[in-house]
Amino acid sequence: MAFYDYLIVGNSVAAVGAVEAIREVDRSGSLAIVGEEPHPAYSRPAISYLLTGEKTPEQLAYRDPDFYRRMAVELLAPRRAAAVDPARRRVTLEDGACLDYGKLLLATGGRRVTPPIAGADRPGVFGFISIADVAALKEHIERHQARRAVVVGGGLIGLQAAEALLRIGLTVTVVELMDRLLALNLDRRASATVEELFRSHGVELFLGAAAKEFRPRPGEERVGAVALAGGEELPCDLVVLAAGVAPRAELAREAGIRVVKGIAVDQHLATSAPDVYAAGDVAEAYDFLEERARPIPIWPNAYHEGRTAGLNMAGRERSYRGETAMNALHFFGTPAISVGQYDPPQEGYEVRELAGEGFYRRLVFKGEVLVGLVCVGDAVDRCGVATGCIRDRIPLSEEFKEKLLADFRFLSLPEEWRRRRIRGEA
Amino acid sequence: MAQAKLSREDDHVTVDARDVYYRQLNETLRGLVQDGVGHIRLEHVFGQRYIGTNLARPVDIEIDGIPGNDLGAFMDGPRIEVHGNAQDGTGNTMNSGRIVVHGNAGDITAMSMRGGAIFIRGDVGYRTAIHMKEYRDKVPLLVIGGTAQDFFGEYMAGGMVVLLGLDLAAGEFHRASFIGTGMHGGAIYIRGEVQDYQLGKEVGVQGVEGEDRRRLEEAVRSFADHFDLDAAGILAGNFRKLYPKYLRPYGTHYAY
Amino acid sequence: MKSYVLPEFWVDRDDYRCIRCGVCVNQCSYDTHYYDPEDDVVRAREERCTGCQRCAVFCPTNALTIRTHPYEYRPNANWRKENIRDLNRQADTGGVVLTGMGNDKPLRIYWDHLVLNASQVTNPSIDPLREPMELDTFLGAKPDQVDVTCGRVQGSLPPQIHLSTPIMFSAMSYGAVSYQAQLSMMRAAGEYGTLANTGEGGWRRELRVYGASTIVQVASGRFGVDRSYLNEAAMVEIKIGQGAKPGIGGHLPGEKVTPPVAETRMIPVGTDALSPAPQHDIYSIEDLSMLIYALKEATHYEKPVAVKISAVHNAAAIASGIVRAGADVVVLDGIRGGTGAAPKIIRDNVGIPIELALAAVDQRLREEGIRSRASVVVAGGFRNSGDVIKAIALGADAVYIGTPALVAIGCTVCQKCYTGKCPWGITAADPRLGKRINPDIATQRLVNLLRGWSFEIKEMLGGMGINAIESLRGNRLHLRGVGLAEWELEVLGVKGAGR
Amino acid sequence: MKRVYAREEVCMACTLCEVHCLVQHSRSRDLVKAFKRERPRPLKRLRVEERGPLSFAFQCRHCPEPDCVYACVTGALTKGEDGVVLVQEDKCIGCWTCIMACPYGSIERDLAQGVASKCDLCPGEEIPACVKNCPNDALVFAEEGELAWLSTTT
Repeated sequence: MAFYDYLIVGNSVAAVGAVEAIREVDRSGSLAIVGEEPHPAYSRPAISYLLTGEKTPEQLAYRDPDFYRRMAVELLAPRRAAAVDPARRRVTLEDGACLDYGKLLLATGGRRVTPPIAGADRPGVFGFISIADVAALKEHIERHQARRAVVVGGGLIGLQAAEALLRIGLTVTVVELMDRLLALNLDRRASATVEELFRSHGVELFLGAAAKEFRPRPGEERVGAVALAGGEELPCDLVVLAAGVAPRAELAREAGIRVVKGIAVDQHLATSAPDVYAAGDVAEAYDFLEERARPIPIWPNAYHEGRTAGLNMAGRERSYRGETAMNALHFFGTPAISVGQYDPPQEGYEVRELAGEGFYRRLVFKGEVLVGLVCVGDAVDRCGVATGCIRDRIPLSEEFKEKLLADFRFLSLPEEWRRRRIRGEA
Repeated sequence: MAQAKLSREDDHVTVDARDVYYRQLNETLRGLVQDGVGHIRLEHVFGQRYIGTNLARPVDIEIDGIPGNDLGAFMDGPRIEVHGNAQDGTGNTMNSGRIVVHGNAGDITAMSMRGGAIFIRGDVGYRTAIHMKEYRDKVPLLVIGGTAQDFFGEYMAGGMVVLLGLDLAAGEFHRASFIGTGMHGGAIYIRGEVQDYQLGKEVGVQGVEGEDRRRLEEAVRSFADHFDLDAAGILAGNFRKLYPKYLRPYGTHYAY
Repeated sequence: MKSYVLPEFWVDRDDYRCIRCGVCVNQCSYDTHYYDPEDDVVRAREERCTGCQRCAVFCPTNALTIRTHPYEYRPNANWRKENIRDLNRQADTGGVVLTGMGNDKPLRIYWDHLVLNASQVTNPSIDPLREPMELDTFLGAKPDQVDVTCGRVQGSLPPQIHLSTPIMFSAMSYGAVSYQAQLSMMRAAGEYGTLANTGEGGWRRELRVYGASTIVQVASGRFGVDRSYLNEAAMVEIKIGQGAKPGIGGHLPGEKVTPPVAETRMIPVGTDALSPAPQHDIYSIEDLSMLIYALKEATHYEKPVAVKISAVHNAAAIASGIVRAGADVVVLDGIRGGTGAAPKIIRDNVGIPIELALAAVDQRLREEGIRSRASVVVAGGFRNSGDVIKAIALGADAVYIGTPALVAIGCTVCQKCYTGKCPWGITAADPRLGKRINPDIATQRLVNLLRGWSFEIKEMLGGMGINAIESLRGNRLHLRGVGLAEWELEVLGVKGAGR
Repeated sequence: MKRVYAREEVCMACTLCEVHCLVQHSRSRDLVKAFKRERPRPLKRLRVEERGPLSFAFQCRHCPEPDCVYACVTGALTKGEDGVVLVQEDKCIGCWTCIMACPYGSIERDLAQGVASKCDLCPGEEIPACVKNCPNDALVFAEEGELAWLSTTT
C-alpha cells in the first residue's frame, strides 16, 4: 500500500502540466504518475516523425530525461489503473496494487474511435496515436514490403499518417466521409488548399466516401483492400484508421464521477468527486468562445488544463481561463492555422478574407470582436497576435479590423492594447 | 508726485489720478483689483500709461480724461471705457477684455491684438490693427466709428476689423493707404469709399452677405450700443469686405 | 524646367562593406538612398544629399563616405561653384536663396586674433582644482550704489538673473527647432543653472515647468505672447534683430504650422506665420522704451527685460539708446549668428562681427557712464570656451550659444534647416524626425558641453590669476591682438601682442 | 526578471537593433560576414514596427506564464530557471503551434532550418545586443518595476 499526496493517472501532456504546476507550489509533497505506456511522456503530435525515421522514440520525449527525477515524480509505468474509489481515495491498478492519494488527477486522454466497419480488427489495420501504433505499422510495412496504404479519415491524424507514409515511399489513398479534408480543422477554402497539396503529391482522395469493409487479401487474414460504400474497392497493403478520438472516461464513470462526453469539471478542473480532478482529452473543460464546457482534444489545451488542475491540487486557487479550439497544421511544408469560430454556422458573423500567392487569411468577427481565424502559408506569421485578440476580446473598429486583416502587427491593434502588449501585460 | 486719492462705495471705487505717476496709479489699481473691487472710476487721468496691463481679473474701469500710451497692452480681462481720447498703442497685444473709447485713438491701435473687443467712436491713427491675429475661439474685434490712417490692417493674420467712416462727408474717401498689405487672415469691413490704389495687393474685395453680413450687423449693433447710435442707420451704408487673397502671401518668395 | 544645379555632395559607398541593412535609406529624410531589389544594391540620388552625414554616422559598417562632389567648372577665382549654384537656383525658381545656420564666409574671426594673458612669477596663477573659482554671473541693471548693512543688501535691487556659468542657449523657436530640441535645451539650462531662450515662436505649456531657466521672446510676430507667457519666464527679451538677418522679419511657412506649432504660436493651422521686419509699435527709442515698460508693467517689474539687436554699424549708439530706454540687458547678435532660415544674401553680407560690436558698445556705455545700468550679452558664432572668455574680457556679461548647442545634439551645420527635414531631428517639423532626439541623451550632451566649457574657462581664469569671472569682465588688459591693424586694435580696445 | 522594453517616443525606426540582433545570432559575429556570406542567413529575433511617426522595436516578453511554452507540442520551448524562454532547435519540428499561441507575435519561422526562432536575450551578454546598439536609448533592459520612467518625455 502506497500513499501519494498527488496521484496522476495518465502520463502525457496534461500530467506534465500538472506536475510542473504542483512543483511550482509544493516542492516536497509526494507525487506519482501511473502511465500505461513504457515511455516517459512524449510528443504525440510528432509520432509521424517516428514513421519517417526522422526521430527516435527517445527524441520524442516531451521533457528532458531528468524530468521525473527533477520533479520528484515516481513514474509507475507501464502500469494501468483499473478502478478509482473516491470515497476511500484509492486507485487500484490492474496488477492489484492499491495507491491511496491526497489529490487525484485523471488525465487518461482519448482513445481512437473505431467506426462500424467490417474487418476493423483485421491485421494490417492500424491506429496512429501512439508510439506503439507507429512501431506496429512500421513493422508491418517492413515485414510485408507494403507498397500501398489507405488512410481512412481525412482529419489531422489521418493526414499526418498519409504524408509520412508517402514520404517513406508508399502509395497513399485517403478516404474521408465528409466532402472535404480537415472539415473539423479548417474552412472550406483552406481545406481545398490542403486537398490540392495532397493531390499534387500524388495522393488519391476519396471525399464524401465511406469505407464499408476492410477486406482480406486472398487467403490471408490481413487486410488487402478497402471497399467503399460507393462500390469502389481500393487494394492496399495496410490501412490507417483515423476516424477521431473520444475521451477515455470509463474509470471516472465507473467510479460514479459525473461524465458527459468527457469528465465534467468545474473552473478549478475539479470533478464531481472530492479531491479528484480531470484534465486533458478526457475532460470537458470550458470553451470561452462557445461559452460552454466541451472536450477539445488538443495539446496546448491539455497542458493548460493540467496546469490549472495542478495549481488547484497544490492549494493555489486558480480559475481555468478557458481555451478554445485551435489547430496548427502543416503538410508538405505549407502551414495552416485555425483558431476559434473560423467557420461560423449561423448568421451574425462577419467574415473578411485576404488571399494571394501562397497566402490565405480569413478573420471572423462577431460585432467588434474577433472570434475566429484561418491562415494558410505565409499568412500564419505572427498570427498569435490575432489569437490574442480573440482571447482578450479586444474591440476592433472598422479601421483596426482592416489593419489586422492586412498585417498581424501591434500597429494593427488599438493604441491602448498596443501599449499593454509592449509593456507585457498580455 | 501725488498719491492716488481713493473714495470707496461698496465695490465701486473712485480714484483721483491727478498728478499720480503711472507706476503708482497702476499699482493702486492692481491692489484694488486684488482686493476684489469690481468697478473703478479713474478721474483726472492725464497721460498715465499701461492702464489695464497688469490686471489679472475682469474689472470695469471708467476713465475720465486722457489715458496714456499702451492702454490695455497685453490686457487679459478688464473692461475699460474712456470718456475722452486714447493715445498710441491702445490694446497692444491684447488677449481678452474690452476697450471703449468715446473719442479718438492714436497710432498702432489694436496692434497684434489676439482677443477681446475695442470700440473707438472717433478716428484712429497709423498702423491700426497691424498684425492682428486670431486663435481658436479668440477672434478679436475692432470697430472704428471714424476713419483710419495708413498701413491699416497691414500683415493682418486674423480677427475682424470694421471701419465705419461715420464722420466722412458725402463723397469723401477714407484716407488710409496700404490697407491690408501682406494681409493673410481675418477680415476688414469698410463702410464708405476707398479707391483701389489704397489697398494692398494681397487684398481682395467683395460684398457683405450671408454670414459676413450677420457678423457685421452684430459688431455694428454692439458698437452702436456703446455710443447710443442708430445701428440700423449705420448698417444702411455701403459696406465692402476686404479679405486676404492668399493664406500664404509669400509662398513662392524663396528658392529652396 | 530642367535644373542646371549639380549635386553638392558625392555618396561614396564601399560595396564590400554595404550589407543592405537599409539604415541609410531610413535615416535620410531627403530620400537620397534607395534600395534596388532587382540588383540587390543600395543606390543614391546625389542631388538630394545635403552632406548632413546622418547616414555615414549610422551606417553600421562605415560603408559610406559623403564628400564634396568632385565636379569642376573651369577654375575661376570670381565665379566659384557656390556663385554658379546660387545663380542656377534662382534661375530655376525666381526666388530669394534661402539658407540656414550662420554666415559661412571667411570674414575675419577676431577671436582668432586675440590671445589671453597668463600669470608668470610675479602674480601666481590659481589652481582651479584646488581653489574655488566663481563663474556666477548676474544679469540685470546694477544700481549705482548698494547699501549693505549687516551683510544684507538694503532696499530692493532691480531684478537679477543668476547664471552659474556665463553661457546661455540662444533663441530658437519651436517650429524652427523641434519640440525635443527645445525641451533638451530648457532641461539642460535648468540642470546647469543657466537660461534657454524660447525664441519668438511661443512657449509650449509642457515646457513651462522650466520657467525659472527660460527667457521668453517678444518679437514682431508677438506669437503666443500673453500675460502668463511673460510672467512664467525668468526674463523677457524684446527681439529687434537677429545677427543672421538684420533688418528683416521671418516667415515660417504654412506647411510648418502644424497643429502643435499653431497651438503654441496661437495662430490657425497652416497659415504662414509672418514676423514683420520691424515691430510696428517700435519706430524709435522712445517707442522701444514704451514696450520695455509695458512688459515691466505686465510682469510687475519682477523680470529683467532684455533687448536684442543685430550688430550693425551704429550698434554702440543704439545700445546706448536701449539702455536709456530702460532695458536691463542689451543683447548683441553678430554677423556670424545662426538662423533656421534667412535669405543667404543677407546672412552673408549684412551686419558686423560681434567682437567689434561688443567692444564698441562696451566702450560707449562706459564713456556715457551707463554701463552698469544694463548687462551686455553677446551672440553670434561662438565656437568654444576661448571665444567666450575673450568676449567676457572684451566686456560682455554673458554669451548666447546656438550652433554649439545644436552641434552637441547632432547638428553637422549642413545649413538646410529651412527645409524642415533635418535628418538629425533638430530643425524638423515632422514628428517622425523629432523623435530622433532623445531628450534624455540630448540634455546630457548639452550639460556636458556647458560643464566642459565651464571647466576650461576656470582653467584659463586660474591661469590669469583670477578666481571670479566678474574680475575679468571688461578687463581688456588680459587680451592682446595678433595680426590686427591699428584701427582694429583701437576698436577692440586692446594692445597688440608684445606691448 | 529583466526584459527589453521599447520607448516609442524616441524610437526612430533605424532598425540598427535588428541589424545587431542578426549579427549577435550569426556564427561569425561579424557584420559583413553575417549579412553577406553566412548561409542560411542568420535571423533577427526582434522586429521594428513603423507607421507614420509611430515606431518601436519588439521582441519576446519572456512571459511569467508563457503560452508558447505551454502550447509547444514537443517540449522544444522551455522557460529556464532564469526566466528566459528558449527554443531547443533539435526538438522543434516546425509545427508553428507556438506562433499560433503567442499573443505577442514574437516567434518567427526560421524557414531555412524549419524551426521556431525567437529572442533569447543574448545569453552570455550582460545587455542584449539590441539594447546595447540602440543609438537613441529607445530600448531599455529593465525590471518591470523600473518602468515608470519609460513613458515620460518631459
